[in-house]
Amino acid sequence: MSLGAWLDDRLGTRSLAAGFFYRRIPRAVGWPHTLGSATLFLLLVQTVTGIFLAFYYVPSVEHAYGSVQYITEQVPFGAYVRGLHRWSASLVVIFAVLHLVRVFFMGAYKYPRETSWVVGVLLLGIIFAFGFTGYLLPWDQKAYWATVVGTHIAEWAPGVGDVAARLLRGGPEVGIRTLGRFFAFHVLFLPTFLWLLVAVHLFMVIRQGIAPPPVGRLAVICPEEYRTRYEESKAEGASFLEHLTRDAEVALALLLIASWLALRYGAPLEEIADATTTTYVPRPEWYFYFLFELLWVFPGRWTVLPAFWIPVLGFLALLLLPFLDRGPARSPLRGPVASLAATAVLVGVLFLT
Amino acid sequence: MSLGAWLDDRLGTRSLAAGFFYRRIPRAVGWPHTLGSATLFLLLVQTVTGIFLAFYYVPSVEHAYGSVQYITEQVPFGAYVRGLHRWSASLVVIFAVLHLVRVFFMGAYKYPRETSWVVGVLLLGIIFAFGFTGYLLPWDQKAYWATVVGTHIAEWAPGVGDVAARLLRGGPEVGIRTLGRFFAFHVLFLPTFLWLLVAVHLFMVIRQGIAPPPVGRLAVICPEEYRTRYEESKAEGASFLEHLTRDAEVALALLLIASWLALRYGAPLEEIADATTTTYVPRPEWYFYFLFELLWVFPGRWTVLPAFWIPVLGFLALLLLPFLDRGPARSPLRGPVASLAATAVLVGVLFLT
Amino acid sequence: MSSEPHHQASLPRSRRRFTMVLLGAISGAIGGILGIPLGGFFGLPALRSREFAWAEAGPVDGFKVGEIRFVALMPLRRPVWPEEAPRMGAFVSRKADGTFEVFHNHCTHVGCPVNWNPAAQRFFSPCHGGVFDRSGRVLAGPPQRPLDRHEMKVEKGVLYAGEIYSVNERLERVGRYHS
Amino acid sequence: MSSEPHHQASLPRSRRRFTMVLLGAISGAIGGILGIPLGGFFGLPALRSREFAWAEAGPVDGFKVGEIRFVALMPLRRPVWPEEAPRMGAFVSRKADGTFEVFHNHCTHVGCPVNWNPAAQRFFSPCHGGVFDRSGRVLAGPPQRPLDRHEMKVEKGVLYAGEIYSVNERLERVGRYHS
Repeated sequence: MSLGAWLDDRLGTRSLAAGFFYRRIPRAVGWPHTLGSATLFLLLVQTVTGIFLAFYYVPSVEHAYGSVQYITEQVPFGAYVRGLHRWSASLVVIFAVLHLVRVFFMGAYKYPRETSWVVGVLLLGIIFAFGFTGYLLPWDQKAYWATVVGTHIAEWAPGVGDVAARLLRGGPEVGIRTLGRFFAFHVLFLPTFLWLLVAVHLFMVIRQGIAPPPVGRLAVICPEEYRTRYEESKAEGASFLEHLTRDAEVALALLLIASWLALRYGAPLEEIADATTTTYVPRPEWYFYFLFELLWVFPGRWTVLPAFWIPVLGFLALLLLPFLDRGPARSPLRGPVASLAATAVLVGVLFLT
Repeated sequence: MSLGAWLDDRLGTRSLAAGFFYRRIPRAVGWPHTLGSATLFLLLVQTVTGIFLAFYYVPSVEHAYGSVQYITEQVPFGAYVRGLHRWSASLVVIFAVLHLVRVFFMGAYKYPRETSWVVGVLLLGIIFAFGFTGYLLPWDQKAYWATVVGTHIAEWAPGVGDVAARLLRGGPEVGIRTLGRFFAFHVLFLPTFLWLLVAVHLFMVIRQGIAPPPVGRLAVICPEEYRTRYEESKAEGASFLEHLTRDAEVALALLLIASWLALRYGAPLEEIADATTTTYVPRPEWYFYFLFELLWVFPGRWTVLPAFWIPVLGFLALLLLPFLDRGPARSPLRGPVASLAATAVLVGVLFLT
Repeated sequence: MSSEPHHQASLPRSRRRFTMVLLGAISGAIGGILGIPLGGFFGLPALRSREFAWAEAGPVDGFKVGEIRFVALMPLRRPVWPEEAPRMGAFVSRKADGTFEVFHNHCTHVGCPVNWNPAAQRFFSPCHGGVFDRSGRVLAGPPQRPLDRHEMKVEKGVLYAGEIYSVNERLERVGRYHS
Repeated sequence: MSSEPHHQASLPRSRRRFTMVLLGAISGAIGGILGIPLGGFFGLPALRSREFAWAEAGPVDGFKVGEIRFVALMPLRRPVWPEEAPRMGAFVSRKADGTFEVFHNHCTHVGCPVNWNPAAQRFFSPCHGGVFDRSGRVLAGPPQRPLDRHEMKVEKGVLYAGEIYSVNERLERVGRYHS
């Protein structure tokens, strides 16, 4: 009796595997549908490289910078592992956003996938929180001042600003406790929620099947007939296993790209954090840069808009999009209002970046 | 439309929940069957308290002891959180072993649950690894010397001993890199594998149903008729939801006991690690004590037995038990050889402890 | 649940409700026993106000009247873990009447490190164009309140800087602590 | 798969095999690209032999002939991160002919800290009854080789201890490093 048959007799694994790997997927599912799995793969790379970096990193004001130097300069493959973690982090942001844009323009956030969208937007929030907590850890100038600015911006939150900033910093100033809690957030708290929500997200995707592109009879949402139409679309579609090879090819390509970036450009490390500088110009990581630039657009007392209301309300609007946009049209050309607004936001963000 | 119905329409959650909560379980499932969920609950407590402790703990030779002191003496509720982590750790070991003993004596490791047993024994190994890596972290005398002894014992492994000891220590001596990697193992590596294996273990338990006690027609394994007999037993059984209240009551009781122990006895912290002591007598945590005492039983060149062969072969025998004991009798009284051997080992271990 | 009537039958409705309430109560108790201490553990050390350690800014005679100079504040005792923090910088202004003002070097807009330009007699923030005069008042740009200040004292001819506080437009102390 | 013929039909057998091989190859490539550097990252620093820093044991005149004394070794330069390690202890034996032997203080059985008893003229290990004579030879108990020793040198009247090495029963140096 083969191992497969032995397992199947006990756990019914074959029908599980067949239902997963050999199920048909809707027609017209193609390369754009690899963005989600690409993000998942990059998150795995981040988790693995992050766990290994923790073997040598020390989250204390006295040793953080030195331990990052030690990793980069003395540990074999250290520069590569750190570079991979850094470049793959940027790729995660890019691919998560591209995935979101793809889902948006294919109308895949509409019935019955509203919950997947909500969980996905929460995951995007967690990814940004990873970025914010992660770049304090090397305790270089960029790290220190970006965190001074980032937690200072939290002070603009109406009413609770001071308390929020203090809770973030672990005290009145950016110091040892800030490093300790950003570290714990980055390596324990956020990963726990990330993988829990990824599990929920994947459960939903597998349970509901891959969203069909908004073509043919599926271009318009019709809850009553949705299931019939979806099954029709699947009957014409390919096997999931074939799609999986696309996912795998994209994953390998991303790993090669990230490796090349890591080996070619490494991960930057500025001078050690110095609170007494008079010349340093703080500049956040590129994916926060558009918010930083918005501070130019709304000066003076309006700072509270880019510092609090725009990010918070923007995030809420994104989170609740499936409930704000209840139109039946899935194709972007048929529901022009949301699409135009989204395009405007995207162009604006890219411009500021 | 209620939220439940809304979700059900999209994800079929009601049938999932009903299949989980309202399924019938075999008759005679009772309090002994709460040991597994009790272990799970304690592992959750460990994970949650551990994540919070990481907000203030610093894994460096210079700060580890001071940060533990700071947690214990200055952080509000710090002594309680640390005490809970310490006492719940001991309870995890106790309940994991009791769960294993229960499963053993009820013959629940036999067909079709061999895989659950194997995964369970791996989990027990991970729990011991948590203990071994965890008590270095406070960097007190007990921590330091227990790790000197523990990694010295690894040197007894035939052929690979030196390399194994060096990989464990991160170098020739117990020092900063030992602390770094024990920390990374304890808070990142082991938790990752722990929760992955817990997920697999739970998947198997839910997929196969709770093992029926070895009574009536289920006292003897008969693969051909197993499913029929199991369904019969379930037809007479109670609802899983009722069993879940037992699990919840046990969880609450355990939390109260662990809290009482934490508040009453706290977590010990000896003097800071001192490699130049001439009077300190190393003594491992109680759950490794029987191995330490075995070193008395096998002196001289036989040290390699308790240092390597007994733990390694013992663990392998435990892991492969379902394939070593292939008898059809599930009741301990009908398969006396394995039972007697197990009882002898248990008594021996308790005696040495 | 209509799809699984078989399961539902395993427990009468009244008993089911009681069980649900019991499970909810126990979960709540566990959540409270763990959640309250852990919330305090995480939050209280951050919110607790602590005495600010005085730091040496330099001998009084080292500051010329009318000059504004940047100094790295030297803490009186080496800040040991867990209070270790990076050294802080401050601008010491000796006014025409010989008295001192000590300014915190974080811009009140979003915290960028300001610099003093003696030629322009202005503080500039490099990020979003905040400009302050020699008393720390906002002259231009987005900042909404004057530069924060350190408490100070002079002992045996040495100037010491203490806790940081905010001031309003009339340069009166405002209660809240800012960093 | 017999239970799901519908799914199987979605892909012909030959194509399925090719797909499986392709997926396996890509997974292997990814595993290798990540696994090899990460293995080296984890393992190599631990296996790399490094120069042992010499440490001061004390002035030669401080050791009486025939006496065995415990000293805390003082590293010549403060060991900085990442080489920081707890101070080490060692037993210095000045033999009848005035020469020195420096013993590592970890028992060769499982590493417990040995102690020298001058009355009995023996080293005792507190854990499992290991007993060594004044040359480090095993007299009783489970240890299988004599006490490990430090390399040593005398410079300007000061005794320094260096790398630790093991010796066999004839007190000849054995290549392997032990701690």
